[in-house]
Amino acid sequence: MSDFRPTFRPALGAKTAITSAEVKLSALPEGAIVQVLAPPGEQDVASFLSGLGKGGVRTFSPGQWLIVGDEPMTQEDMKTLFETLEPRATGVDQSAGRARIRIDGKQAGRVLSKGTALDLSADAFPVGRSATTLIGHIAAHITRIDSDSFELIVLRGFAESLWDDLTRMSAEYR
Amino acid sequence: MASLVPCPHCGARPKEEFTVKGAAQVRPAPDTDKKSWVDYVYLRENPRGRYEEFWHHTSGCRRWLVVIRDTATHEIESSCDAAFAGQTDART
Amino acid sequence: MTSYRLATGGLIDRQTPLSFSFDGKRMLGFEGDSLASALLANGQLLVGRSFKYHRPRGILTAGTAEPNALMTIGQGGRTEPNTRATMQELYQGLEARSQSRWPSLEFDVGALNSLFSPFLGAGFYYKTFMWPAAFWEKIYEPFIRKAAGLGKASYEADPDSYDKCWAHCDLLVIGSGPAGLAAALSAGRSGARVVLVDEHSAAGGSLLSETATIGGASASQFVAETVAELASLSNVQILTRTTAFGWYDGNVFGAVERVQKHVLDPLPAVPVERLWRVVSKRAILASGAEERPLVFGGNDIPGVMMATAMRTYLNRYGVAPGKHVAIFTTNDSGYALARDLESAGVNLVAVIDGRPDAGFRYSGRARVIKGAYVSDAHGRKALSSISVWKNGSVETLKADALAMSGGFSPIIHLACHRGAKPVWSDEQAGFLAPTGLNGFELAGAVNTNSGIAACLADGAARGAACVEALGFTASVATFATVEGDIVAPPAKPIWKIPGIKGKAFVDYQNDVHRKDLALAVREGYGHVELAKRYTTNGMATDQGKLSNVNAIGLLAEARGVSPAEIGTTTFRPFYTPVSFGALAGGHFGHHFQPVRESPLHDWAKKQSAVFIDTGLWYRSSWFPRNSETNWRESVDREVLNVRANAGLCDVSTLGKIEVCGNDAAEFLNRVYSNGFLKLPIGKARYGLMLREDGFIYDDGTTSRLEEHRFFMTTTTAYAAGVMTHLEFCAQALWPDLDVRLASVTDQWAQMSVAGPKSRRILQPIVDDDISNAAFPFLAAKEVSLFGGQLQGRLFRISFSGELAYELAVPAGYGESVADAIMEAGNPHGIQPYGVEALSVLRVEKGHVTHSEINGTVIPADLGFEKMVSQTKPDFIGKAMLNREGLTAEDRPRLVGVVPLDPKASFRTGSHILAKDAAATLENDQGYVTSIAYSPHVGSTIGLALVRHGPERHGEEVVVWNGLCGEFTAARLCNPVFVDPQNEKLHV
Amino acid sequence: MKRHGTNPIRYSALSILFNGLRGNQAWTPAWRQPEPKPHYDVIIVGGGGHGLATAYYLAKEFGITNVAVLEKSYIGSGNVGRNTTIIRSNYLLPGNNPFYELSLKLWEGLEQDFNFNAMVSQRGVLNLFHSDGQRDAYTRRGNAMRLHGVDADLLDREAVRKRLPFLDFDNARFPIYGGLLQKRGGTVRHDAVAWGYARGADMRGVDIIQNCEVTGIRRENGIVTGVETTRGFIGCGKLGLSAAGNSSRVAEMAGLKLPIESHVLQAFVSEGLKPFIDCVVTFGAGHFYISQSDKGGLVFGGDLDGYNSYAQRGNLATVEHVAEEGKALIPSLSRVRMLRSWGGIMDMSMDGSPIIDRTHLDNLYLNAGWCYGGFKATPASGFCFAHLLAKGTSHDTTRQMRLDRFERGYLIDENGQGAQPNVH
Repeated sequence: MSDFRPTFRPALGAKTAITSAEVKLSALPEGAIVQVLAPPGEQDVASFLSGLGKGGVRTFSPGQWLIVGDEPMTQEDMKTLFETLEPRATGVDQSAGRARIRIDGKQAGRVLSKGTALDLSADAFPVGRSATTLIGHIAAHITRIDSDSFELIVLRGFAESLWDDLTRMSAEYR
Repeated sequence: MASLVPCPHCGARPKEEFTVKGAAQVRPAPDTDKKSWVDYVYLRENPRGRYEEFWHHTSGCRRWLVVIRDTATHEIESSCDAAFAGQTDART
Repeated sequence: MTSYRLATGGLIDRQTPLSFSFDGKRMLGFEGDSLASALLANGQLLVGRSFKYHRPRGILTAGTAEPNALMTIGQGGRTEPNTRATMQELYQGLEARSQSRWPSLEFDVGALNSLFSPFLGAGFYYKTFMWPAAFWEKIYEPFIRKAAGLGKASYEADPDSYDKCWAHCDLLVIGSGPAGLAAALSAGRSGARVVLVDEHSAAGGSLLSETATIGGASASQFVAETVAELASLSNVQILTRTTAFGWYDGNVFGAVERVQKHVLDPLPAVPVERLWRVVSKRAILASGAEERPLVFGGNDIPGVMMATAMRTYLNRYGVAPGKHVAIFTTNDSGYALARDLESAGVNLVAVIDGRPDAGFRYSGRARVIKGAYVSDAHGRKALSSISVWKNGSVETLKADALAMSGGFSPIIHLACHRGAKPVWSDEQAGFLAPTGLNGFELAGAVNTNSGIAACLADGAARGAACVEALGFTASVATFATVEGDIVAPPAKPIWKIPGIKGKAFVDYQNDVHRKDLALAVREGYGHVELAKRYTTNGMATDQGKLSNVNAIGLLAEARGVSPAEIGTTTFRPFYTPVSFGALAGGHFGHHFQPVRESPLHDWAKKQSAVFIDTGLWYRSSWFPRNSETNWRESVDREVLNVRANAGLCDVSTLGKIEVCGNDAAEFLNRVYSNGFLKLPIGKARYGLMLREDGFIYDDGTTSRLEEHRFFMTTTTAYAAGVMTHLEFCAQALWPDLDVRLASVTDQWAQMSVAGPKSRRILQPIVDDDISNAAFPFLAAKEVSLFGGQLQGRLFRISFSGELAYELAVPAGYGESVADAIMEAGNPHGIQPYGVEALSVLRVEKGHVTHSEINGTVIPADLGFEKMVSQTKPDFIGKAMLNREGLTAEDRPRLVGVVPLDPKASFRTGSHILAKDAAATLENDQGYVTSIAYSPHVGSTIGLALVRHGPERHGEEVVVWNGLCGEFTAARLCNPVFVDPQNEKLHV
Repeated sequence: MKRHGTNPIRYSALSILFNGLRGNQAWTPAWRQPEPKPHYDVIIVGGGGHGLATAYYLAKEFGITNVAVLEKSYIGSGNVGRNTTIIRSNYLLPGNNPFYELSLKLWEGLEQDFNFNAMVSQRGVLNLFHSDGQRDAYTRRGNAMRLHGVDADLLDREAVRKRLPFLDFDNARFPIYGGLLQKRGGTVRHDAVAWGYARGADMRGVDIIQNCEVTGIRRENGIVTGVETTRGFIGCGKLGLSAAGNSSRVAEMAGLKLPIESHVLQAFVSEGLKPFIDCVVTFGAGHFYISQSDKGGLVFGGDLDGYNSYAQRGNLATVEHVAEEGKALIPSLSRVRMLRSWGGIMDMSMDGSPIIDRTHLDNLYLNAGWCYGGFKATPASGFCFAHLLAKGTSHDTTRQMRLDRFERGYLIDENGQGAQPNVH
């Protein structure tokens, strides 16, 4: 079967961006997502991870981070990264386990506020801040990537439902 | 304040992001007598007033917390990560 | 002799007429009208019938407390019963229908009940309808139910959309009357985040009904200017048509915004209602005060109205209540109405002031009768005259409208939602909010202020104080002088009016009159809560907004105590009723809960799978082929094919958890009842997880991929629970262990390839050697696929009892790999199989699932004694396992069941009785936990939990399903129906 | 019958007619307001449904009339006054099933028995199921009921649709597969139960003492001698605790720690409607259940809020969840409005089943752990607790409801949820 070429199917592959003047919803490429887990008490992991330059570093949970990139990582790169992380942390490949959605626009925060109890005002949730929260009934990881732009990371199995919910929640601004 | 639970890691979050387990008791040592184990598994102080309980931030950081809450007023006195519950400076 | 629209005046837009109907009658109103004002403008005094006596009722209020003017509006799935006409904005095409009357509002047969009223007093139904016993359900109750109830709800689904939103602010201001506006202004100017909500269609509250001026501008002009300033501030959000209905823990308020309840055809993309959860650091309640009715005979006759309501209809809507109006008041506020009526040119018959020493300087033309009471109002469907009682003599005055004002009760509802009790004040003649409400302040009339100037000042001061407490620099907003302000000091309430002849109502909607309350006291139901429950006072749709204080006053008089001693019933959400639709938001119908899809969902779809709900997941149930006419045919084929050739089943929904860290093995050793410390790298082991009480929680296989990296699988149903449990163990029980947990359920598409030909199918795909020697039963490792193009994880584990593998690949490649396996397997006869076939295969093999692991079984019940380590010092559940009840001989234990007649069958949930035993609970031996039609055995087979089960193999029993009238002779047997020696696993 | 208490008017249509014609001035109190006596043979702590029923049956069935019921507030101020009024006996386990069936049988003759119309209405209780697994579980339950002679019927989807065509059969996230119907289940006017038992007990000589809070339990030599109360010390021969959500607090006064947590359960009523739904229906894809009162309000509820609480009020998130479930089950509820919500304090036991048993003290008896099933149990709970108090031995139907069953491992866990009260 070495002539067989396995093909990749993104979770939100069939979704085309929904765009209006006030809010835009788009599926981000399924590149690489690495969950990094440090042992209890390990210090300065975040800056160590940023220093690796392997992608955006998002805080995930105490002692845990996500390294996020638009480009897929090869098996070798992934292995090398995992080895680099040890012993300060352990890596777990979540590239296929999570889907990413981007929401932009003047009403992006308002749309998300229909689902999350996070205070998304710029003071309370500045650019670069991440949090995991419920959006409606679905848990998702939110990062403010710009003043009117958010990145959502959600379990792959829920991605389509979350997309549908966001579509509904943004309908009145289209 | 059982509408919003102050997570020491995430800030105030709504109750539906959490799972409540109940009394934050200390698990007996494995060789402790049966009575202590029955106490641990089945008996509860169930006070009207100050209560230490385990809450899990299930849809957030997924950390287990020890929340000190009043069962009569629902006011939350403090919360801290369960892993550091023994340390006095861990409370928020 | 009726209400009518004045030629001028009001805040309505007379250029925009709106056509609407009431009980089919066409009417005209104007933009800016409420349904109630438009009805009054059309002379429609009679708007409803009361609950018990079906008395004719008219519009009593101009706000949320309206007990009488409840109507049904809308059609089909938009039908809304019990809509308060006073709160419903008029729109073009509105169709309103009256309720609780038959055959018509004008002629209602139910009104006959009035004749029997001496026998229908409070709680009469508790004393009768008991004989003959059978008559209650067959005759009395159906009749009562038919007669009871208000509007009729539709059975059609609601076509409209709803949603929810969170808001965060420094200060929430509830109510936009003078106090609320002023508070929002002080706070808003400081830069604090302010949310101002008001339940009415426009901000302004009582100011919109005022004739006073502020700095020379009309009150409504003042409102417009203030609202414009607030709207210009980016830190202020104004939500009109928004009712704050509840104050919850943590200063979270629930509010509902009626976004499109004032239009005939709502825009589909916009919700009709929006639920707000407002998280506020501080809040100000500026809800005003509710005017109290006076309890005199016939106080419910259409034409009798609250004085402030009459003033609102007059000033805001340009509607006169009648041609000859009387006012009955116990306080100065009645004179504001007197003044406004006269200046609008309405004939004022008299002001009857209950206070003998009333000192208000009234300069109008009308006769003022001091120290007098209206003892009775007269008329049937409309007021015709009133009896005025003074010092024992009665005078009759002709009047077609009567305003009443029994004083004001602060609207403290929300302030009491978190358990604090209201406090009676003799001085204020009302119940006041308790003090010391954490972060919740009162301002304006609810804070016992009277008059516009006082309310403005109080609101401005409190708004500033609230945000200053939060660290903002605020100055107290100031306002120009108010002209024409009427300050009404609280008057001594008059609960019991002398000389009453007719029925004097306390709770209008529920037809509770003063004698009912007296009866309650007489019969021992004098406690305010008992009186409420016995008489139903305060239980109507207005929740006692108008009636409670009067009822408390009457109870106090009957018991000879102060209202303070009576106290109030409990204020609870909802302040005003809230629809299911608003509270449910967008989560209804198919969106009630999210859907979770396997990465192989589309692959299964291509294979024409029939899907089934499993929790939030959709799983492929079976895969019908063209000629197959029912599911059993498909499932039998799939089962036989797995046993003969090979099948592919999507098992991606199993929970998958990566357990890492230096203490991962020790951790697993503590969370499983069997040993895991010595599991070699490259091996999988079946594990049993107990609860701390000793009962089995979940099972699954865990593989050691590296020294400190394990890959755990859980059942689909318990995946989330197991993860939470493991986190508890790691974080709360043993934080000293270095164990790190990552849920990877969604990362992997996992396929079971099962059947004697599975190795032949997989070997060409897997680069590594998967021969029995190189990759024996329970082997587990990372493998390379398609000549190194892809990495996956391969496990030699089997649920079916056949030679089998589970292959996990990154989810995005799942479909492609499944296609490749199907293609590679085609020559070997591979077919997809679903969870139904999987279930048959596992029942044939005697494998358990949560059908057996039902929360009441321990390892020994399922023959897993050996999976309970006797040597480990500790594991979850160990301590509780040796209790008497868990070691008892007669616990139900796992056994197989087969029908004696292979053509016979039985169902899961049937019970097991010994042969010839009577069908009693005492003779119950156990129950069938799973069944399957086994093509291998050629009959239905089952698993059951039966007392002494393992000792009873071969015994004939009855599988008893009395529920379906099925009684099947059967035999207990070994629960493993296929390959009991497990030879197939090791080929 | 010898009357010790009041000699009240017997309630009937005739008495209503007679009194109505005389201006309703002659009605007498339904129960007395006695001063506490220094000593009673039996004191019951808790003037709720169970406590009042216990007193009633002690007097009526076991001839023990020197009894006081002590209530800290007004009678019926606890869960009997704030529940969703459902009665049923659709229980699975032999430790529960005969007891709840006894209760249902007592409901069936109750009103004539205590001469008070509590509007016992056997409108049927229908438990819906939404998966094969749930159907199997209900089949097992229905068969357990049938084995004990309890009525149970398994309805398929079409039979449910015929009965309740307005449920969501078209667009449901979790389609309805069918339901288990108990026709004899139904609803009762809850407050009237407390009043009926109170009146019945009072007329047989029982002292119902309101505004009397127990503050201590006096013990000497391993037995209880009486209780300290806000109205002074009252001595007793036997003490029965029937304090529902406050059980732990009262038991603690006797040095007893219970396998109970107190949780808040919300319930709701809608605005009054013309007849909308004629039976009790439970939603199997959630915790929602609904019925309609004789007055027209839809009465419904959902799951526990989830945390220990002694505050009789609930959380908005739970309210929203209840609304979602309600609309998921009955789409046309969307425009029906909720009028009022309230919270009851549930004595949630560690296996979800009640305790009626003796305690470590010889003359102290416990009736607790009713979870959210206490209302339907009221008659049998009263009867069996009275039996235990009078005879010192358990009634046949409560033999397994022992306090030591947790320690001994004989749990009565209907749902198999284990020692986690908030998920029972």
